[in-house]
Amino acid sequence: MHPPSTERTDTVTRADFPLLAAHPERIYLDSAATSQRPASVIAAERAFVENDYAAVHRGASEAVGRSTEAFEGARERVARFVGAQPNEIVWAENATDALNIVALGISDASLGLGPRELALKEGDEILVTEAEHHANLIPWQRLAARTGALLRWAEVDDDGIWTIDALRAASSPRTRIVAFAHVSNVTGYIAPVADVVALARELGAITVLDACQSAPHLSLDLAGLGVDFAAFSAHKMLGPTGIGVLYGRSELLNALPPARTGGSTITTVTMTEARFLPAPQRFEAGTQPVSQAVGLGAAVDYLESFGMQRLHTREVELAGLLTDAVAAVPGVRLLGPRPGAARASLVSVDVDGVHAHDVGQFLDSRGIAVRVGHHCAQPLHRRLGITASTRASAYLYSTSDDIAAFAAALGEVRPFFGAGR
Amino acid sequence: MHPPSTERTDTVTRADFPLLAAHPERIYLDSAATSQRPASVIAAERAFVENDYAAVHRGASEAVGRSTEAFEGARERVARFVGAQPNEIVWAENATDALNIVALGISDASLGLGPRELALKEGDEILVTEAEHHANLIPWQRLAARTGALLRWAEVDDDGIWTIDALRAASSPRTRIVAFAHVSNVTGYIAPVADVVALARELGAITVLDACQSAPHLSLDLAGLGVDFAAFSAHKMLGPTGIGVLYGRSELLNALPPARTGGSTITTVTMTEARFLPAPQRFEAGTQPVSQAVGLGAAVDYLESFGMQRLHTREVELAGLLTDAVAAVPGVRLLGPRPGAARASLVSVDVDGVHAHDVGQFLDSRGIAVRVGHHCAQPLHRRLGITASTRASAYLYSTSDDIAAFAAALGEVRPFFGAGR
Amino acid sequence: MSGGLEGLYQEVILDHAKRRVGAGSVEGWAHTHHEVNPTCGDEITVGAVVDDGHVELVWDGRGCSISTASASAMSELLADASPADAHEAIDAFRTMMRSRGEGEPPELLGDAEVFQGVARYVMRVKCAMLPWVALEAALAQAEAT
Amino acid sequence: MSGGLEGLYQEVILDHAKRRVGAGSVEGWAHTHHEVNPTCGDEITVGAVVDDGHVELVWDGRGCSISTASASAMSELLADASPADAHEAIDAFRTMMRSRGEGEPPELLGDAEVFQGVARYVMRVKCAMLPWVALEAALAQAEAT
Ligand SMILES: Cc1ncc(COP(=O)(O)O)c(C=O)c1O
Ligand SMILES: Cc1ncc(COP(=O)(O)O)c(C=O)c1O
Repeated sequence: MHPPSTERTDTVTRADFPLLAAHPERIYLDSAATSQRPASVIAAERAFVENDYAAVHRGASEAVGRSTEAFEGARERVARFVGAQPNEIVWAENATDALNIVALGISDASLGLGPRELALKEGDEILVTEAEHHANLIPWQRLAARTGALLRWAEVDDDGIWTIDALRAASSPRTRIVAFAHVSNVTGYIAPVADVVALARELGAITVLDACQSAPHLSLDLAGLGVDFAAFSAHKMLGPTGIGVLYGRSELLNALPPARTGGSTITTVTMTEARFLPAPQRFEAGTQPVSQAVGLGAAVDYLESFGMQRLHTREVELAGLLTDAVAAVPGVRLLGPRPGAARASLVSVDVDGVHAHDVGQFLDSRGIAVRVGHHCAQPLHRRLGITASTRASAYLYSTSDDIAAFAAALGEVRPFFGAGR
Repeated sequence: MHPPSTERTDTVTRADFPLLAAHPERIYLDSAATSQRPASVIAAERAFVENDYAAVHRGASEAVGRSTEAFEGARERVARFVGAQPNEIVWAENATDALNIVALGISDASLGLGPRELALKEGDEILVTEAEHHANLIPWQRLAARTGALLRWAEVDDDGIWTIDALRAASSPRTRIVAFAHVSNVTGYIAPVADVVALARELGAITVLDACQSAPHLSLDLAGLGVDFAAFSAHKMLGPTGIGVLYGRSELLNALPPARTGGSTITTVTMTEARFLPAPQRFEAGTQPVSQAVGLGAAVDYLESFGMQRLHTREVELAGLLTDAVAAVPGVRLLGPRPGAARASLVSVDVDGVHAHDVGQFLDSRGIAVRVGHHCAQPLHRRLGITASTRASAYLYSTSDDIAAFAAALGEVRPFFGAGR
Repeated sequence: MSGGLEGLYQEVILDHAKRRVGAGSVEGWAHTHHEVNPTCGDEITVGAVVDDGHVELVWDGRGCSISTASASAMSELLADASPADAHEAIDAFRTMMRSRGEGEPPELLGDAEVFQGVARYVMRVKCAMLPWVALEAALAQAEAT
Repeated sequence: MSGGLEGLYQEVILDHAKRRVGAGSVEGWAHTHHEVNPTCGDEITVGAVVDDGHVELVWDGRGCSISTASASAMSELLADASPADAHEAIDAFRTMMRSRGEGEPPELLGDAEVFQGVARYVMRVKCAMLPWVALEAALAQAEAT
């Protein structure tokens, strides 16, 4: 049997998570992919479905009223959680969908289906970084292909890190959109958001923040950061799958044409024309992920009652343990910021002589769930000279024993596969 | 207190539905908007989240394997349920999203981002009906606006019904797409699918079936029907919100470019280009509604174990009771097929002298949930000379007492509001 | 629950819905504003002018008894009011509609105070607000000229 | 669970992953096919010709030990096989990989029978299949000419 004892020394919240509580032997270090749901989130969704479920915004009944209030209440809580107004919060299927709503809306504006000031012309530029997740890269490639705009990118260094200087070097007076991840899901690098926003303002460009790896971990103030759009997913912040969030500054959000259209987005429809409601409704076509919104609201409550400041302190600690664990094993290369530098509570590594899939399989045999692959960031991996890496990522339910078990197992990987013999 | 006793005479399945079981006084006649979830669906989702939850398709671990199998297993069950192959089933946010995937994909093809045979040119025609739900109307209006194609439509008669002749009259040799609802969510009219498919083939046009109101109620054989695309939502067929289904004939689905792009849809990504996987993965960008898929799988199991043939027989009965209930009340106009003609188990009515909102409020005070408004079909209502109607819709948990209560309350509406005095 | 229903559809409301005070054609009115309730497609257009420090108004539209009665009660209350009084009434009405039916309705609303019963029905608040929102916009136009 | 791990990474597999039988450049080969494993970005290209009723093949690529060993074992097994035998082996391998590790592995697979242990790991089946799928496509090209 595998070594880690199922007793943990600094279990703060593990008991709140039914999956982790029911499976004490499991070591879950894959929260950057998707997080576990606490009992309170599962219960909130269930209570809603069993007591108050009815179509939202549609009809006159009391049940519809209760459903609608639960749904809109969740929007208010999410808005407050990220420093936004409720009408700046749009429900999407996931963060990927949220980013596509922006890209496809600008595409429609460029075809004349929206305001001129949002349109891209041939030769305009979209600026991203070489470290982006595919979700914040391919939609911009496609937008460029649709409009004749050009995609530019800040290059990363040998550690996979980009700087504001690299971003500036890739910018031009024709830069119209700057899209970047707040926190890299591969390197854990934290972007200099204020500098990027300042650069974008100088260029007159719109900023789009991929907040997938920051919203779950940092106390966000989107209005304060001054970004124009931001996207994140519930399933990475203790909430359910099936719901993501697009934030947009009210003015821009109301200018953006809805690319996905349908019921509940309109004021008046004739056979030839539709008039759209203001944001957020204009983007919320069809029946929304209603019980999932209620679940996300409960996730936000859980995070707030834990305390985002306390979470941050805890994660700095966990990040330190993770980098220490990696540094202790010979033949393992840490991607991203050097140990000691600021990083999110995750590490991605390349194990010399052993493919990431084999590393992951070995760790799995020790009960440790990590993520292996390119983590939807092929260009970054290619730049780092590898096709895949192994990522361990922690969250508030992670314990120092989890990371100790990871360290121990990582040390056995190369011997097992006979690497470096 | 309101009259209906909480004992029901033909309760077959009401006990399986926690909301209905916990609230015996509630009369839920709004299933065409959204259905209630049986305990087995809620339990399946919960068991998955509490035992097997991990990122799907991403990583090497056993947990990922179990998650992926549950997720793909749901796809297989849904495919079998509607007479399709698993790789012809794409998960979407809802049916509206599924219809938009088709419209936006054709839009991209028209811009040169997909195969020529799917492209629309200026002057090409898209054919719909005047009875469509906004979800199957506005996406085509926008596609027309993007490409210079023209939107044509089959007109309805004074009952709100269109015929194959009306559709043919509105068609032309330039018709490239024919999009229509299998069952109208307002009138309950059942479309002559075979005739429409034959017409579309004659014209060389693609068929898009809005199956929102048929998938939950009829035994579907999409391959047998011969439509090219179809869309439906889980939340109308006992499943969760947050997930819908796009069906596409394998050949066409693989030709359609994905308008929404991101992680998990690709084989190779560079900074300048992305290559997409075959369907269905090419359309499933980002983290999918995983637990919702598992819930939908359980909903399909529930429907199959009830028996779709038995359901149909039951619904013919319920439809008869509903039309009888309406016919018994003076000053109430039934929209759609005449009593006795085939219809889904729903009725929409216009109450002379009382606005639908007021009708709905009155019924709500009697514990009866119906839907009031334009039901996302403004053009149809306008054609019928009204802005809104009141709809009562039944499903397998509906009982004859529910409908008797509806009939009784409907009879009190005009007297209460002093209409026709 | 019937008690609830009668609290919502008070005699005054059903009566106003029939009387339709102030209803008429907006044709020729310089300042009009059109509002739609997206869930039911109900529409109202309010026309307003300010003449010699007094508001004149008219409305046209179709809707449920709540929105029709609300337009009627609003017209009765504000015919000949000063623009300042009209704004004060609009604000008071909005505050009352957000009250969920709690507290005392403001006296300055006259008959329109009966709409406090509507505030308990979240899905109907929009119906009652519709004419007031349209008036607010029409009035803003009238005052801007 | 370690038992499971050793069942997956049997000596024969780790050995093949090192030996890389049949690895080489595909340059100049008339019929090649390229396959990618989308989750990890692993790639393999297989080149094939049919000469005098015998299959010749080569492969190039990078990947995990499972896919590399699978390519190596495949090359050892099928060097000089007839096209018919190659197809039979590909089919047998696919069937085995779908078996979830149950039943007896087919004898005709030789060393490659050890991959039956992989069939129990759903997420790794794709790794083991990758070279066989690429060979199937390259062979189809070679036979079509
Ligand atoms: C006929 C029809 N089409 C489309 C839809 C849209 O479905 P959804 O809101 O689940 O996207 C509905 C339901 O509202 C419908 O009844
Ligand atoms: C940085 C980053 N961006 C985007 C995404 C996409 O999120 P989702 O899959 O929830 O759409 C992820 C997670 O996979 C991510 O880590």
